[in-house]
Amino acid sequence: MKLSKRVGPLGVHAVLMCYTLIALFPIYLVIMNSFKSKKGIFRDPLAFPTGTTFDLVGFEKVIARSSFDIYFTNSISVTVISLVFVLLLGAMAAWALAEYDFPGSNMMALYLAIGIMIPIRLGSVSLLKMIVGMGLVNTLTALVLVYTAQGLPLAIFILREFIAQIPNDLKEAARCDGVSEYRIFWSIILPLIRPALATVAVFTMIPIWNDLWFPLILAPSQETATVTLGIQQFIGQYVTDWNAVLASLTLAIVPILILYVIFSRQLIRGLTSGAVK
Amino acid sequence: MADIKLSGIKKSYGKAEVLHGIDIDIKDGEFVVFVGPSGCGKSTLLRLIAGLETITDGKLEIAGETVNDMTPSQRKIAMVFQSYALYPHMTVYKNMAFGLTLGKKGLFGGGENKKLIDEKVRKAAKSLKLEDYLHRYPRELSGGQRQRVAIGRAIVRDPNVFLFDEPLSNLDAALRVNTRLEIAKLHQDLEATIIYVTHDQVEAMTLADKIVVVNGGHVAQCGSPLELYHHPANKFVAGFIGSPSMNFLEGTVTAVHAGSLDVLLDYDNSTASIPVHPDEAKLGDKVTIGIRPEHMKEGNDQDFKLSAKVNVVERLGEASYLYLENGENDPLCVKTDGHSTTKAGDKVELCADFSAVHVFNAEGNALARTTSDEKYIAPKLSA
Amino acid sequence: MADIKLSGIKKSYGKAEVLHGIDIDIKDGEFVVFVGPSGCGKSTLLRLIAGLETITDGKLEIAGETVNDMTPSQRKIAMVFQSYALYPHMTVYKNMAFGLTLGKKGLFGGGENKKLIDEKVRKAAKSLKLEDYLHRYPRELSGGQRQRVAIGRAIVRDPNVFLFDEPLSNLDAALRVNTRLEIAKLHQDLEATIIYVTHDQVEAMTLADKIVVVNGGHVAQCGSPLELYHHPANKFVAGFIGSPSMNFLEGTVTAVHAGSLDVLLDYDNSTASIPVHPDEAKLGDKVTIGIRPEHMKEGNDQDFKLSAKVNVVERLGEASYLYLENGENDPLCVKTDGHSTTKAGDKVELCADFSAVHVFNAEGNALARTTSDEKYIAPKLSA
Amino acid sequence: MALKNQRGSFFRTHVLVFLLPAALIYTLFMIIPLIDTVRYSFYDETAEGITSFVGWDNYVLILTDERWWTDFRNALENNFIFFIIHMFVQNPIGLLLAALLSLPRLKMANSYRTLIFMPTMLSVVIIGFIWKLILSPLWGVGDTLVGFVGMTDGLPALLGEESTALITLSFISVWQFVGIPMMLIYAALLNVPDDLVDAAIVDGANQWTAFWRIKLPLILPTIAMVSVLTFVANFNAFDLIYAVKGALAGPNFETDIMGTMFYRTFFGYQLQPGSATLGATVASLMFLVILCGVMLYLFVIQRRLQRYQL
Amino acid sequence: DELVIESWRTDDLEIWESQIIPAFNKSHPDIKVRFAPSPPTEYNANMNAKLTAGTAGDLITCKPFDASLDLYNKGHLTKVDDLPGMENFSSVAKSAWQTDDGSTTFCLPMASVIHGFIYNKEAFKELGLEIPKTIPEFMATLEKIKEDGTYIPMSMGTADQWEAATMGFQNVGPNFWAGEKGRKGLIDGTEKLTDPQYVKVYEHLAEWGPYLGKGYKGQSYPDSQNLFSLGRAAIYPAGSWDISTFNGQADFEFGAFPPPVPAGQETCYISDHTDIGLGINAASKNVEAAETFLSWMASAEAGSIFSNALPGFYALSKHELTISDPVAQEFVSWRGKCESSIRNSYQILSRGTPNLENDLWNTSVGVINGTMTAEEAAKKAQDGLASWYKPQQ
Ligand SMILES: Nc1ncnc2c1ncn2[C@@H]1O[C@H](COP(=O)(O)OP(=O)(O)OP(=O)(O)O)[C@@H](O)[C@H]1O
Ligand SMILES: Nc1ncnc2c1ncn2[C@@H]1O[C@H](COP(=O)(O)OP(=O)(O)OP(=O)(O)O)[C@@H](O)[C@H]1O
Ligand SMILES: [Mg+2]
Ligand SMILES: [Mg+2]
Repeated sequence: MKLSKRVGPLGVHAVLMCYTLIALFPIYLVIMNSFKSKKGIFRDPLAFPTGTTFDLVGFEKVIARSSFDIYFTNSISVTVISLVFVLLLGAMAAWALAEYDFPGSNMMALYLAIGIMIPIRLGSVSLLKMIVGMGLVNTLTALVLVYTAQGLPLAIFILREFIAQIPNDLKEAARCDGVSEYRIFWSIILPLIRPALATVAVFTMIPIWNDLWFPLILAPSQETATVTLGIQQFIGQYVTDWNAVLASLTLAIVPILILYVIFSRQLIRGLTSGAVK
Repeated sequence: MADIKLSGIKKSYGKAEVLHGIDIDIKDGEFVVFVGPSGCGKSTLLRLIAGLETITDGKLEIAGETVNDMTPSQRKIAMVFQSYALYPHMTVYKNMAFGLTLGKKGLFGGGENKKLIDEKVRKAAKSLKLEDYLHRYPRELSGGQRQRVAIGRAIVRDPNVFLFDEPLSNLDAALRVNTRLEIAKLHQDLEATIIYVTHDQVEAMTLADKIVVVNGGHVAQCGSPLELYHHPANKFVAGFIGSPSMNFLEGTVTAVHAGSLDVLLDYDNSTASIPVHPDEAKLGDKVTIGIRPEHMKEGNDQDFKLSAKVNVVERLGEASYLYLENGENDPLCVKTDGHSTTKAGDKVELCADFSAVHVFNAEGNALARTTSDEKYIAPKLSA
Repeated sequence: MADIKLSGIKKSYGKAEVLHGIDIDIKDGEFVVFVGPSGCGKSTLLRLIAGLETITDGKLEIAGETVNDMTPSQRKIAMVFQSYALYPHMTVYKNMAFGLTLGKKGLFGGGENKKLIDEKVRKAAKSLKLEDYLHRYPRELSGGQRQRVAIGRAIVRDPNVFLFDEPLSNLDAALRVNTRLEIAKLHQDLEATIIYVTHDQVEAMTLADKIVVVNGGHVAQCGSPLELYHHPANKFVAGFIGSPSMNFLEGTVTAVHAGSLDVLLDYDNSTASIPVHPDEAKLGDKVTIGIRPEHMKEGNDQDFKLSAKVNVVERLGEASYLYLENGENDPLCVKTDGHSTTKAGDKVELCADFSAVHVFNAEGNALARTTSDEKYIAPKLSA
Repeated sequence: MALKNQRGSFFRTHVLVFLLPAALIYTLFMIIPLIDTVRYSFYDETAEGITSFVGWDNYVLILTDERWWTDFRNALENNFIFFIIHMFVQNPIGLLLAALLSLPRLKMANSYRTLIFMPTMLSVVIIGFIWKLILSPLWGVGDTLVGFVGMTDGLPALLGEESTALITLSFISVWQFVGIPMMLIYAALLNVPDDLVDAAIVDGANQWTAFWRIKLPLILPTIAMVSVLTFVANFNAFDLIYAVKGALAGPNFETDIMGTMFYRTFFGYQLQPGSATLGATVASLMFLVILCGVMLYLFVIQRRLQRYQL
Repeated sequence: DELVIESWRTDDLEIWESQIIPAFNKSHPDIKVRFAPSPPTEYNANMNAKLTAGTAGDLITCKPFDASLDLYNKGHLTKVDDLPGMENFSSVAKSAWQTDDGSTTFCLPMASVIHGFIYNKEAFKELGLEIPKTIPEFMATLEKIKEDGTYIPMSMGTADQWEAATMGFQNVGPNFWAGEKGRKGLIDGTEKLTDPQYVKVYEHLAEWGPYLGKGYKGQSYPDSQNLFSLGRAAIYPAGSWDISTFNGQADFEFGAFPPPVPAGQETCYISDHTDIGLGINAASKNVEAAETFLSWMASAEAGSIFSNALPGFYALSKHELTISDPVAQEFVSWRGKCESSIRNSYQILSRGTPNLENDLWNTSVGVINGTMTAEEAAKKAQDGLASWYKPQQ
């Protein structure tokens, strides 16, 4: 026990540092090697790019050969619009379920929670038929609709917990003041659950940004391709050209990590102000 | 204009009845305080009046109109919550203006015009000395300031009735005294009807025109503060009002005289002859005798006498409390002045004036006294 | 055996120094209370003594041994937390036994033997009347019972020093009085050293052998309760001890006599000649005069006189508070007896004995009085 | 909580307004396709695309036909192994990391947390590719790394051997997703009041005992919830194995799990044509398995675990 | 409107864009064409989904046999019998995209691929090796390379499974089962996979294991390609389509030799597999333009451009092909020396579950990795086939 007290903080940092290395090493390896020449990649994969091995040929190829600008625009539009819908509609439904005790409210909550357990992918074929029927194939709208449906259950589940924790007094004070339910939601509830919204945003964003499946079957056209789809096709094309492969992986990794770092502060605040139950 | 009349108000949550028929009359401009132990239904009653809960049974009238089915805003009431319920993401100004920005015209816009709102908010802020804080957020305010913002939010709406639910319980002692005075002044200035829930003795005694003591969903007694202090209708009220609590001594009626009862006290087997209406009790009845700590004093120059051993002495400077040996029961408490030299372990002689001795029958109801005790009927505060 | 000596204790969180060098001597068996406004560092000080925080600078000795680097359990202290910190997943029994099962022998077993533990727990439970609750979980207990479990957990460990951090602040008024008495009794029975943090006046006055008033990380004064009440060393302590607070009146020294000062009061432009050591002030000095509400009375039969208009009267039954007009400043408060007929708006004459009048210089330090005021030096409670 | 004023239609309208958009999109784009899938499992499809109702035939086929059943059982078993590894590697590591991160006054806790969560953010396609590269015998990164720790014969073909492929893939998945249990448990640990730990320390515990005997029992409900989420996620898993091993989940179906089997059956693979109806049957069976797990949690485990008022 | 071509040939994107489409546009400037490949692993699923949904491109690249037949049966592909240019194809070439009775053709045969071995000429020179003609010679060559240790004898991995079956089993197999004779024999049930000629293929494959690179079990197809193109391996069991990859990446000279025959066997057989067809999406809105394009693809001009732009893919039309790439020329020259056949699992035999193709993948990997004996492998494949294929029961 005495020993552990002395070694304590150092040991803790050693363990955490060690795991952080394990978590980051593969990512680091890919990003670092994407800046090397082919010889550099194969001769000494662990070395940092040097004057002789530094080479941007991978990026040049990727950027010349594929429309990364379009992919990014598409991915960002789809992700952001879906996020807005998931957060807004999810919060609205969560508020209704948390606040109003209408007949069947528990059944409704259960119904909305089923979606957490089943991947929407199982319904792909009928989904596709439906999207075709609506004439939405090869549009980003189709993706947004599907992603919204896919993100809602978890969003509602988490947000409901948070909304239930907002002191009753706040809502009642507003009701005493004659404020409408809509405005209570918009002006009081939404601002107060911001940390929770950030949490949900992160959890929703990951699968949307990274999804390969639905872009592939619902909107595979060149104009509507997302980054992940673009990367996947690109990797398929240049599977033996490691410069290009590593460069495209890097291009796919870096933006999402930047987005994540922006959200991460909010994320833990959200998680800790009332655990996700 | 804003008299409030509760007739047979009942409230159930599911099968549990929480309020069992409450009748109270509140006159326009009156300051009414609801007191009672935790869980007795004070908040529920207040929320029924506010319209935040539906009334299960009975009739609630405000200004002569039955309001059972009206929304809170239609009732023209304003409520100040124990937690203040300030919107944490809005500045003080917005907190106060929030309820006003909304008229009947639209969802998000409309309502009263901006200038008018601004005027109202600034006026209220001025009267509450909040002008310098209008652009702060609640988290940047002290407890007392938050309290004032909550009141300000109520004032700007110019309601007929103010409802307060334990508004001071989150404040520290010093601030509490100040804010209490401010609320008293507010009542004077606004001339509005105020209903105020608290479990603090001092607040209730000092603020109220009328105190309603609630116990287990019933009204235990209703009257002016001094009426309750001097003439508690039952043992519950007697024990609840006054701090430290009234001392209770069990006893048995050993003789019934014209104008008084002889009671044999279990405490020291002494007999006291107490001037109460004798026809309300008969020989052999168990009764309880009550005397407030501040009405007993060391010595034996008054009618009611007791001798006891002192267990603990607490010295507060201005006064000292003596706690007397009382077997298994809660110790008896006597308040003496700060210079008393009595020590723990001392035997003391105590006495009290008969006019300060209360007698309760086995059901806990007070027996009417025969002595004149006019000296206790102090003039009612006009403020 | 368990004297505690703090010498020059400092504590910084990062760059912010919270305690600026605290020196306190605590004798074995003494009951010491730390009081002070919120945020002054009381809890921090307690946690330093407990060993829950590291001491930035200075020396802490317990029973003659420097313990700066010892773990809490090595210091043989026990602590009762404001939140009680009962382990919610353990029964009362387990809560109390937890500390005993943690011996040096192993992770999960070891420690003292089971029978011994059982004996200790049951003994403590008996003395705290918790025997019937041993198999309940904390959530199934009332506030007062939880409080007792927390104390029980401390007792079974048989520590040299008990530390209490605002143990009563979560209890309601009635329970508070009872538990306060129990803690006093506990101290009597255990004869252990107790350090107790509170911000409640009454608790501090009634429980302490010695009160340490902390203000902004410094010790403002340290002494017996009555010493602090009657001889506050400075304006801070004077205002902090006693409720309602001492009234302060600003004034200027207009004459220096042998054995007294003439002070011109801003309040009513009257001059009073107050018996304090004159060499501590000179002509023209700004001074503050302090008188406690309970030391003023209606009439003019004492040395120090004042006349004023009554703004508010609060009647508590046993006593009434008169609040006097005081311009922009906080109103002056006078405590009179419950039968006073004074009404708001009345003009009243007030007076006080010189021995109850305090004078503070511009730095807030009290000037020594020349009158004998032995009558205030009441015998110290032996308990 | 409670509908405070039951004033008839007024209140119902806004409940509808709040609830309807979400419920509609969800029903339309999630529930109806899923129900359609279940419906499909009762039909048969001929080469010409004509469907006919066949009752339970598809289920009978999958559960009794020797080849189908072998495949299905194999996938189910592999899936359980996949889950068990997550349960007993991912969650304990997550717990350990969370416990360390929640130590009082730990410096840089936020940075660690952010960094360790990073792999979770990346697409499985990318993760799969990265690990394929690292474990590729061609590149030799793996060999060099194990060389550092003294294994001079280099790394065996972890993804190629029947005995190690599934376990390797499970560990890759663990590596990627360890951030999620870590975050959830971390949040729960932060909700344990500091006072409790302080009290234990005063009682003579050290950080280690305080963790085992105070914090851990208090966060058991969260751990149970993390476990059931792991279960659901693992039985839905597909992407990683597909990205690394393709839909045939080689070698010799050693990495086949429910998700890849569903994919193969539904969409076909290489020369094998897909069958929407049999695929739907596999999907419905997957759903059933997941449902059983969730029910077990809801009705057995969750009931036993008390969520203590902290 | 743009004409969209669906394909799994992601590798070919550049060549389509820079050579084939511009050539087409010279004669048809008004028809815009876009080549839109998707990854080969997802191609079937993707096409199924897109065709069902009606989002597929106008021209669909057809896999041979059942996959495309299935699409035709479901009405996703149109008949192309009457298309001008179809007369340029032999019935053998068309057989991969016809209904079972041969009455209807639904894809234009575009290209075949030939299996064989590519070798590093410099390495062979360095080690003084001759091109092996028979299997014993082949094994001896491998042994020599291994002994020398400079090069990995042969670059192939089993991680992707199909590589073992396609580059291994189907590459050397025809020499054992006598090409078309064996293939037909399996279909009509006169031969079984447990017959010695098939077991021998497995036995031969099992001998490969020791000569593959370290960690070959984890080696994927791109790894194999890289290993060879980086000059680290001496022999590469190939499909002719690999030529263009190596042309772009290898900085040494390489050549090709046909699959070695068993000792003493005179006739050689090669797998000249009809691999790529092109059909018209029945739901296309540009049928006319699509037909124009298909007809053009059937022309001699297109065939020559195609075969030269993508060395290793050989147009199937009857026109005379002049191929400039020496290695590609080497491959196609075997057509004259050996008997051609196609992969034996592709026609009809992969129609049921378990399908033979997948079983061959599995079993080939099994014997190479040493987890199955040749007999077990043969039995497993036979049992699988017999479980649903009547003529084999
Ligand atoms: N929403 C509810 N559902 C069920 N019972 C309730 C509800 N709200 C209050 N109660 C019950 O009604 C009774 C009265 O509660 P109320 O809040 O009015 O007490 P109170 O007098 O305000 O107590 P306190 O002084 O503690 O605030 C309590 O027994 C409480 O448990
Ligand atoms: N962990 C910490 N980090 C930084 N500052 C701290 C920390 N703990 C306490 N402080 C600061 O130290 C000062 C003293 O805090 P402490 O808790 O001792 O006050 P207190 O006297 O107990 O107040 P209260 O009566 O409100 O409990 C405060 O200003 C507080 O903000
Ligand atoms: Mg209440
Ligand atoms: Mg504190």
